[in-house]
Amino acid sequence: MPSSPKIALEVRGLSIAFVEIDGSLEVLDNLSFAVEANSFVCVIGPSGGGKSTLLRALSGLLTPSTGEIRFPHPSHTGPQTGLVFQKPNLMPWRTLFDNVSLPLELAGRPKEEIQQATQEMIDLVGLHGFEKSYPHELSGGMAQRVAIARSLVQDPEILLLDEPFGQLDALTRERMGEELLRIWGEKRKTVLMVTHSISEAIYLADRVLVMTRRPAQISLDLPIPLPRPRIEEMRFQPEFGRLAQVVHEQLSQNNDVTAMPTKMQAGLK
Amino acid sequence: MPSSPKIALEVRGLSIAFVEIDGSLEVLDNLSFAVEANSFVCVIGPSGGGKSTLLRALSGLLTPSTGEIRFPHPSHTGPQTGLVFQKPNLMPWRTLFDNVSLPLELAGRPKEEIQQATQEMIDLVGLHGFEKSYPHELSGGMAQRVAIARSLVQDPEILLLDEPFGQLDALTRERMGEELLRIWGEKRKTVLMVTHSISEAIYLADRVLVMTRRPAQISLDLPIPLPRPRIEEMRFQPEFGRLAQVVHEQLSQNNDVTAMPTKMQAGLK
Amino acid sequence: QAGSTPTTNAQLREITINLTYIPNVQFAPFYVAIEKGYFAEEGLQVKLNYGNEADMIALVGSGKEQFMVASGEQVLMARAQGLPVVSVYPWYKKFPVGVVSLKEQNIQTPQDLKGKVIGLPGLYGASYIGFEALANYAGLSDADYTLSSIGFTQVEALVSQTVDAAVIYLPNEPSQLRALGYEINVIAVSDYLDLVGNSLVTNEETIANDPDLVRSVVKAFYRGVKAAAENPEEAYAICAKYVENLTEADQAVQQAVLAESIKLWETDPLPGSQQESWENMQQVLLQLGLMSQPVDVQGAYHDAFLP
Amino acid sequence: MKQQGMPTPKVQLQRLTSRRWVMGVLALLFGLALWQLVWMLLRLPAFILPSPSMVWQKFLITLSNGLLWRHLSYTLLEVILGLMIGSSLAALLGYFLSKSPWLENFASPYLVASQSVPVVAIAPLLVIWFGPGMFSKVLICSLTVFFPVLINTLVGLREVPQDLRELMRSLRATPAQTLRYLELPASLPVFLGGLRVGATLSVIGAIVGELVGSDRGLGFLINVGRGQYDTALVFVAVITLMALAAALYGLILLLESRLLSWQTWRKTN
Amino acid sequence: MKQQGMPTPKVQLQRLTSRRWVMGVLALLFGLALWQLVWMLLRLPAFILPSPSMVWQKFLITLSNGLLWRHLSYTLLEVILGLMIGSSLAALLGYFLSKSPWLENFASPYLVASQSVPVVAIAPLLVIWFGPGMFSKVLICSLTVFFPVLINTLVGLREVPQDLRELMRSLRATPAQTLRYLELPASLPVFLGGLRVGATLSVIGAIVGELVGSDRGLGFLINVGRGQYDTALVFVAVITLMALAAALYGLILLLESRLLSWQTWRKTN
Ligand SMILES: Nc1ncnc2c1ncn2[C@@H]1O[C@H](COP(=O)(O)OP(=O)(O)OP(=O)(O)O)[C@@H](O)[C@H]1O
Ligand SMILES: Nc1ncnc2c1ncn2[C@@H]1O[C@H](COP(=O)(O)OP(=O)(O)OP(=O)(O)O)[C@@H](O)[C@H]1O
Ligand SMILES: [Mg+2]
Ligand SMILES: [Mg+2]
Repeated sequence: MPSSPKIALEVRGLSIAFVEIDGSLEVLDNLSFAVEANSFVCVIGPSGGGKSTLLRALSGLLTPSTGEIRFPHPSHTGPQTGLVFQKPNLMPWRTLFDNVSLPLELAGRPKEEIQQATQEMIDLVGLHGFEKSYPHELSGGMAQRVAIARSLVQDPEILLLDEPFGQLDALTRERMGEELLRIWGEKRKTVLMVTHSISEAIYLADRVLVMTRRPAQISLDLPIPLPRPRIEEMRFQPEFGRLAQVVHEQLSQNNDVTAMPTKMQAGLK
Repeated sequence: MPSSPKIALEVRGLSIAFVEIDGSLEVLDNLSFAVEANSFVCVIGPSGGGKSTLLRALSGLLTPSTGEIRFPHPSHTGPQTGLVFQKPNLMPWRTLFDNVSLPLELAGRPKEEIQQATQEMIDLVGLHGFEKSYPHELSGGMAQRVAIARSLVQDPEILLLDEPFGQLDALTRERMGEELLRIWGEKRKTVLMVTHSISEAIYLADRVLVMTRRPAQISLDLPIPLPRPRIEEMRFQPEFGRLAQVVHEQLSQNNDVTAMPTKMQAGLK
Repeated sequence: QAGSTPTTNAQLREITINLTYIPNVQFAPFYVAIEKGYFAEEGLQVKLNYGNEADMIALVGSGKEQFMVASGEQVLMARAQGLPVVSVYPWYKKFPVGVVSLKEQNIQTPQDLKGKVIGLPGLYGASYIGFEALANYAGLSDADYTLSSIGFTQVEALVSQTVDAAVIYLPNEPSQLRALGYEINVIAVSDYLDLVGNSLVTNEETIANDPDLVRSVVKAFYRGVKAAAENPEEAYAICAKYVENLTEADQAVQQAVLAESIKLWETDPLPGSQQESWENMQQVLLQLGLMSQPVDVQGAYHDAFLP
Repeated sequence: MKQQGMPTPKVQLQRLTSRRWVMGVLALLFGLALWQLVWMLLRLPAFILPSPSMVWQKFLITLSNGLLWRHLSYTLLEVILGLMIGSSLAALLGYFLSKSPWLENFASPYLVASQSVPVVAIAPLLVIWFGPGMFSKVLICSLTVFFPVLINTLVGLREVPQDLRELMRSLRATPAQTLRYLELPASLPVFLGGLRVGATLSVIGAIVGELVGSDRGLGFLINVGRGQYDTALVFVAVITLMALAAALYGLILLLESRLLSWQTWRKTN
Repeated sequence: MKQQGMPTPKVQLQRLTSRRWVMGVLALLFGLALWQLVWMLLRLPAFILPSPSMVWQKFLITLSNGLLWRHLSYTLLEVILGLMIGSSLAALLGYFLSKSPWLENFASPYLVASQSVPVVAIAPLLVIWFGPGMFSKVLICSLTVFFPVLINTLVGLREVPQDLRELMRSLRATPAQTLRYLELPASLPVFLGGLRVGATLSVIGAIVGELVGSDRGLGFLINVGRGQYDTALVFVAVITLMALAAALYGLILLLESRLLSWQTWRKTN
């Protein structure tokens, strides 16, 4: 529910290309969009389309080939963006607890605060009892939840989530989505989340951005006018189905049905 | 469509526990089931429940604490099982092509055969044009497709797939599912696949096994009586919805809704 | 403990004398002179320092150090390279290098070395020069024998028959071989030609600027040599204070080493340096190509400080 | 094909350590027996090969008259100082070189050149320049330790996973924090490998320094023994220095198993 | 914060290599200038510090009369043989030790002990046992190379990712295949680090062997120069051996950048 016209994040003419041996691979092509503060935006698009690349650019890990990324109203407390990578990216030598507490340690918070905030997040993602486990002792979904907890614990203004629920079972996934909505609602964060689930996108977001195949552009910018708080039943309302239909069709159009996207066809010059 | 009573894989009283500093973590608890040859079985269950552990045991990477795993009628050509790990597990020093061809190289196949079979699989998963890319140059979904191609290229009798489509967008996911069905149908393989998507499980499988939380047992063994070949429209038939409903309910029952599964509650002695 | 004097007189002038290798009974005169206070009587407090001969020559030659013990050929070669080192006391009357072999080899004269495998530490230094001089004197050429560089392992090489004969330092290896019960033949280079042995060496700068100091050092050292030669038992006892582990080592061998060393020393009366042996030495060095230009050998020694 | 995650890290650590001790003692006894046998069979003269009992007697004598301890303690001090100075300088330089390829390219010719000159060849010079006291020995020792530690620091830092570097960057870690929280733990295994080599070499460094010009230390004792044809003394000195090196090596192994305890699972397979 | 994946590995490789050359030459010139400066300022006597031009002249003389080449070629042969033998034995032993912790525990006391005795101290013994010819030098050289390569082989093999080991097991790779396809490439970076140290040390080994007892080789040349107070000759020999070591080191770096070209992306960040 976009409630404020304040812009948290603005992307203008963003292009990113990777130089390769046999040419250059254009991944993002003149992308422009803005994200309002405190809004929840989902990004959906084909595999290998450039979603992760976009998120990495937004969090400053890649510099754009052209174009710019702006945070018009940066607050001066706390980090600007927090990124959940597509892989869990845990440190194998740290226990689950220490992996979650890492951002707080880096921020130099007092010990008790670290202890308490970390434990809270671990409980939130349902990993109580595994605090002392090392990453190699965790299941795929557990590792992913650790990564989510780690990004939440640092309390950033803008959350960038790259398919955070990809390895979770349906129920845990729904529950994590609810938790995310709750935190977003309580702490008034701005969320930009990549997901492959159309229904998840519609259920969670104020707005869904559908990306085309590489070189990626935004082919659809769909506001989700469902009221908040969202409840399970909405999934079965006709409006929800209609929205899902729109996204699905757009995706199918982008994704030429007769052929899988290949490098030759897409973006390699 | 189970057509033959021949058993490809039999699990009897399988228990697996991990010894930890503060006790032992029972993951699989006296599991018994059999998989008929040439059938397609999906396994569904909560995160951290023991699905990957089961698959690792089936492919011989873990020895059971108790119980046994049998392959009653092993053929003597080709490998018995082929496992797609939950992580892509690619070799960073090999190109995409060489990662896919690895099993054939290990099997000592002639060069032309390797070349041809590998290229075929790469095209199948839609990665044509990326043969020379290194794993770090691939997106999450692309890496996962490489892993799928690698498991298919070795043409094993029993395919063990651990959430192979977790990082793929909806459309690619559907297409990969179709390809899998096609290969399974053509080559008469036995498939045991872990998935988190209820509809995917029902759409693909002859049988869906629903696992409980840790220590995992099979709480539901649901035959899927939908006819083959499966087509898109079936997803919207009432029978499909009913089956989905059954699985969903079973999962919800297993997964106590009021609390996330924690180690203390489950399996830690 | 090694290297300090017993007296604590604050008036004493501190000097360093550089010896080669490590503390050893062969340096007995220095220990005796220190213990008996000969240096102190000259107003000197001596610190003994041990190290590599070539490095020490460089230090003395460049004026960074003042006194050392060095072999004659080193003095000449150093002077040929422009290092102004000077021998001020010809301590050894004989060149201390020889060729040792087990009796059964029946090597009695240099001519017997024909066709033999001869071990030596390396193709450099006093042993190499001494041997080449001997072979040359005996009319042998390089083709007549095989040289084998074996480092300082002559005893082991002889006993294990890796070599037929070995070039050695006269007081050392023969004493040990005898103590081990081997019957040996020794050919001393000095039996055939006169070369310059070990001397007390200083540099021209010290001679010019501080002749009194040189005189005092030579005097005290000379007294030490004499005292040690006259009373080997006492000298040996004194050595025990300076030479680590001496009391635990094989006494017979060590005493023999001292006795053999004393035989090489120039004691009473001091004849001074022999120009002939210096000339001989230069001749050998030129022949071996170790020096390209002859030097004025008279500059290499300075007998004015002898008592 | 053993049960993974089993047994617990802690239990296993103890077991490994104690087994290591037992094997070490066994190896020692075996070596002694062999020595005695060779001595009895070959009947070599004592100055070439003394019997174990002769060496043992010499050991007792030198122990009781303080000779051994005086020289050992001197060498020990040199080794410890040299090891500490050499390895910390190497680690420091390695860190800065790894940050600046420019600097590395400029410095490496000097580094290699400086390391290719054998210490025996320059030790006399060092003794001349810095005196025959402890300083020159510590210097030689540090020089010996320097190179292997430097190279392994460089390699270890290069092997730090790029994904985790990105994580640290996304968390806006300072270079110091990246060092402490990521680079240090991630490069530790390889660094400790370099330290193992360094520790062994440091003993060599000290001994060589002493052999060349010193009136104290185990190297000097070897010289004394050789000069006086006291082979038993040489053996005592050599065995003592071997024990010294073995003790240092063992210490680093202990440190390794402490610091890398999270890695113990690797050994269970 | 640089563009990742850019520029291409190949282009970059060339650029890195050529930049390395330039920097190396610059470093050399810088060193020469410094030397000349020191010489002009301090006006030390030639036997302590000859001027570059004096050394150059000596170099030309020894080059034209064949002296230098005769000794260099001898040392070169020793070094190459020693390096090859020592490092391949070390790699072999390292491989077997890493497979058997039992063996490692038994062997390591001997290994450490054998490596802690300085070569200078045992070189005379080796000369006695194996004659003063090339064999004993090659042996000394191999011994010097052995330890760093061994340790880095052990560390490198331990660092092989466990996930990939499981992959190989699931593909039923034989031990030889695991070695060739996984262990070799995965441990290569650390192994090559050991080889870098080993190559540098091998030169030292050969020189020490020659210093102790030989009538050929650069070490012998140093002895000759020192014995004749011909410091320019010593400088020629020392510089030649430095160049030899630097050439070997450079060769291994080249090998490294070839074999690890897939890693070049690491350097772009
Ligand atoms: N470091 C890199 N070097 C070269 N190419 C890269 C690099 N990173 C990504 N790419 C390419 O950029 C394209 C987009 O990748 P990206 O990871 O952004 O896709 P994605 O939309 O996140 O896909 P997925 O849903 O599969 O994760 C891919 O074709 C990939 O091959
Ligand atoms: N090597 C190990 N050591 C100790 N515990 C382990 C190990 N591997 C897995 N576990 C534990 O076993 C349990 C089951 O893990 P498993 O990976 O089988 O779950 P899963 O069903 O695949 O979950 P997900 O859907 O999240 O991948 C988890 O609680 C995990 O912590
Ligand atoms: Mg992605
Ligand atoms: Mg799993």
